[in-house]
Amino acid sequence: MIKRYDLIVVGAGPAGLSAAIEAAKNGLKPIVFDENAKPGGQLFKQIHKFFGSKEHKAKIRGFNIGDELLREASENGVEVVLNATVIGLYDGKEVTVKIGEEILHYKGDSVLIATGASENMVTFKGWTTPGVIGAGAAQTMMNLHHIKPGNKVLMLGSGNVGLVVSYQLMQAGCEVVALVDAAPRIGGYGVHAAKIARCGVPFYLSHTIVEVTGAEAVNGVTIAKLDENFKFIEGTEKTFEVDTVCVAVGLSPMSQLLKQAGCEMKDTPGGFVPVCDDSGATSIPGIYAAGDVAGIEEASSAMIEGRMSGARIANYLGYLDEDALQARLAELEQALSSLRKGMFAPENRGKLVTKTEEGIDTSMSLLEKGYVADDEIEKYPGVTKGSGVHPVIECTQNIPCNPCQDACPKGCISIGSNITSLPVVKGDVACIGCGMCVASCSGQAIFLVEDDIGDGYGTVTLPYEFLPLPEVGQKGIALGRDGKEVCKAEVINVRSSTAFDHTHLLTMKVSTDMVMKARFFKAE
Amino acid sequence: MSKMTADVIIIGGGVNGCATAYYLAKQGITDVIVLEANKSVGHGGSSRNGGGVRQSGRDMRELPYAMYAVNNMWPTLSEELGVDVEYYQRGNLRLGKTDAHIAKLEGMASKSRELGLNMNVVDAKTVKEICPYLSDEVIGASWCPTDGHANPMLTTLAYYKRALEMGVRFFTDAKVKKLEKVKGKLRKVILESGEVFEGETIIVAAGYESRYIARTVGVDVPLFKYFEEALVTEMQPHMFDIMLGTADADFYGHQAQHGSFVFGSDSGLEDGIDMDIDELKTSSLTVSAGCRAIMGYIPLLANAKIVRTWGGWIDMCHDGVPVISKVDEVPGMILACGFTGHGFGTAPAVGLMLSQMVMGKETVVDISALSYDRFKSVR
Amino acid sequence: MIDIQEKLKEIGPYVEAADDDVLVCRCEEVTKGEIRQAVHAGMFTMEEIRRYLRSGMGLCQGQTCGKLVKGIVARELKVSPLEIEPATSRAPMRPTEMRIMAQDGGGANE
Amino acid sequence: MERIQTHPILGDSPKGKLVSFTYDGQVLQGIEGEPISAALRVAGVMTHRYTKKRHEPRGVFCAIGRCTDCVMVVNGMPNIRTCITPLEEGMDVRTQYGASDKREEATL
Repeated sequence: MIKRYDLIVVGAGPAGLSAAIEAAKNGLKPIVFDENAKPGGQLFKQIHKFFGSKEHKAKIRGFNIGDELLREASENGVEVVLNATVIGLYDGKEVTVKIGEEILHYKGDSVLIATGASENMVTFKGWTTPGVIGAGAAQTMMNLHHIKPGNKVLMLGSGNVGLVVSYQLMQAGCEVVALVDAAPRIGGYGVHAAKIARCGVPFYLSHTIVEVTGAEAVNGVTIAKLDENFKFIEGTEKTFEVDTVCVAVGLSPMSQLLKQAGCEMKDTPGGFVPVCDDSGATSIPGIYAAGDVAGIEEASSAMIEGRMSGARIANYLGYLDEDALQARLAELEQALSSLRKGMFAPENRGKLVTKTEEGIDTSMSLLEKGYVADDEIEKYPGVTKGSGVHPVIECTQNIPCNPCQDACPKGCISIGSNITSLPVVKGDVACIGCGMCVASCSGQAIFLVEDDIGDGYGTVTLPYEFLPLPEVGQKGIALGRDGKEVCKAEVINVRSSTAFDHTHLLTMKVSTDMVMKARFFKAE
Repeated sequence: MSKMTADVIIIGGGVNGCATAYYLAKQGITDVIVLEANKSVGHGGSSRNGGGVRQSGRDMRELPYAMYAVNNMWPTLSEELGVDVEYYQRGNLRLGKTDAHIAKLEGMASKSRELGLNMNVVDAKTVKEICPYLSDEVIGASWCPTDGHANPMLTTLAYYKRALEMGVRFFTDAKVKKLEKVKGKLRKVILESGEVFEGETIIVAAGYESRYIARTVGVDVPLFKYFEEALVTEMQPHMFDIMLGTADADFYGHQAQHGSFVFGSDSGLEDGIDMDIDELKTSSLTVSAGCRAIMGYIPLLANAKIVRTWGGWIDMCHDGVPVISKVDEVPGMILACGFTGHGFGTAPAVGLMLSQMVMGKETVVDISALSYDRFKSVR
Repeated sequence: MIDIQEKLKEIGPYVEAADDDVLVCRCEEVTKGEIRQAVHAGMFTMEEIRRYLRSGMGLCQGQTCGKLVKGIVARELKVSPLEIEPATSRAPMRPTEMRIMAQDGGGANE
Repeated sequence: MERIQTHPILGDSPKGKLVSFTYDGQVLQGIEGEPISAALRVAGVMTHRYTKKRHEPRGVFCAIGRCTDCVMVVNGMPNIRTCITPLEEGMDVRTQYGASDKREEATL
């Protein structure tokens, strides 16, 4: 007998698990298959804090969100089968699954495909040389298998993946020699770029790889500047000695199962996706798609999309009435639409947004070099001056994120009801220097500054997520936003707390005139 | 757009259509148009078959031209077309595991020998000498040393490419809706999209869909459609170059030049398939059934990984051999359909003969037995 | 309807490029130049390119090169990549051993 | 490349059981259950195979079993994706040439 389930979910990532949980909460009996030995999809490789608001699990690290989802799935009776590779989706909503040494046939009254995405690639001379890897491969090696992908790495791609993985490479102890992108502007969040730039990683926009060298393994890479027609400009070549080149040039939906099943598909600039409605219903009744497979977005969106599909499927199979479905969808829709707001909203993809919602000029230095220039930073509402310790929020792009506003026990920070607004520091409220805001900022863009502690010195408190953790009394160099040496610095306080979730608060003493410039500490 | 009239219009950009176009052009007739319904040339059975270039086991009505192709055309085809079509003439073993199998193979072999084909039944020991990788359960096989295999995708595209180079015009995404006669002679080809082509001679070589097209001028061929599947493995170390089949007909195939193994197989449930001709969906059962069959004869392939499966429609003719003939009551029409799943290996000969028919020449082999009007009631 | 001869005239002859030697399909080792030449030989669809060159037919089944090949074909044909239909998707989604594939109980689990 | 002993976010890396395996006959050690490719990378092995046509070296590329560039001959079986195949005690891992562990295969 073929095994039959209310709902078969393919892929135990954020979308698939969320859908199964939502369906199970409505009384369905879902089964989730995943080809990997561990569930959670890419969440377990994502060690950074998520953006968004509370409902999007903001400021929680990806792998912890993964753990939460798994717990919720098991509490709700979702059956998750691992090392189970779905190899085909056939007529009659039948899937064939390779489990162990056999092929099992399952039929679902509904099937949800949540297979996620795979990495895009670009070709260049030497791109097949061992040592050229996908950014996902780097993440897998360092965050799942605990090995360094390489010692000296060049990253190609300045989207969020390229930026986040570059930072993770540094956290894993690798040196990132450069971040390169053929585009003229950084594609990902400015805050992600800024936290790499201040560590001294140079950005090369409008550049790409000419050649990777090395007969048996990578030993170097040459990049060059591109003209408007994306042709190399002679004489602009730069060569780096590296053992690893990491490629992060976007993702494509892994929609093969949907195509095999005969779902109507459409080709979009973002990849080959099923034609489906807001809750993921494809052209074949009972077959749904959620998460990256239906269009590339962040994991936070995938989780909401999954919930929407789960509710929709519960309605399709008669477990949830229409009114209840609509109410639930409306709630989820709102959460989803808030994530799709701001400068990085789908409709702004590829566009240059020249002003913030507040009417402030976008920092071109941030878009082209990875950091806001010293003379631009004071334009933003989170950057204020004050006597005594106070937060300096270097958040300059409208992105859907607001944990900082809840983090301050004194209510110093305000974003308001529009989640993409830039945070404002209220001048009339006294900062107690607790640092909760610093640790809560997923973009690591909040600093505590005290201009004058006497003797011509001030302090800067910054988020620090590297090892070894500097010790109090340690002397070193303060680096500016551009990663260049600013002045001498001495660590005067290091705070760690469970509440900070592995973000340490490092306070360094610098000369008073440098408190608005020094943003990173480098031990001598 | 180039003009839409031609001396010859070929409906169907499969291996037979492309080969015909090529042989016409080679003989100087370049005012030829090929209409392919799909966006890709060779979308149908021409790219979906197992690549057998086989004479053994053929009906006596088609064996002569199958042999003509093997003797006179296949060995030089790659050179002629300028594309390596991966032709290997290393023989065909049809394997038997039971006495009944051997008896069946004996019958086939003796019939073929009568027509001059070198085909014998060999014992288990000889089978092992020819192919040491086979199961000990094999007790004998028929052996035709002059059979072989080629790459059907490359062969089809090679004919296409050469015909293009010689000036033949190809139109893809050009699905024929109907044919029309003008003054008693077949003349017009009207597409679903409305375009009208006109030709002196119109060849219908469109697989099963030939039936729908021919019907529009009152000609019906007793075809039925049958869905069959195939699979291919990852690249494997080189094992053998022969073509394999079984008396039980549970699989057939070969190791391609690339190293992968290509096998056709079935689940036994094909008769019950209810699927539209435009759909090409594989079944969830066939690939597994195929693997069991293959491993029953070549146990060493147990660890070879399947990378892809596919299926295709076969234009089965009522009596198992194709219709390759002019249509007397529709002057200007030539039918070439009903190849019944074994049309690839004969395509060079069929293409050549169709070109000869167009030119009013005698065909290299007499094929009058393949006439469209041979079907008679039996009671 | 696509008039192949007309389209071939429109796109002009194949012209050698500096990066023709760069591999595109890693599994089957197909170069950019081979793909570009195939287009000029009349292979306009992903299906034809695959069949003619084997790109995307190897172990990974085009998961790495599919989009790249599409881009090259589109550029050669002077159309948007969105106009080039991706290659088909076929089971099994991952390479699967025959011995495992054979163990499906004929479709009757348990 | 080396193992990450302690990670600023993930903490101490789990201590697994050390097992021995052979790489082209040479005895190496790795952690039981980690991908074969991880153990090889730690040992400095970057080249997993040489391609059939151009005889070029290949190694790990996607690390999740998709691209199949990291295949090797494992326990006599070719085309094993080492990035997703767990390491076991006593495994025989060999460089793959073309489709086999014989160097000639890549030059045929």
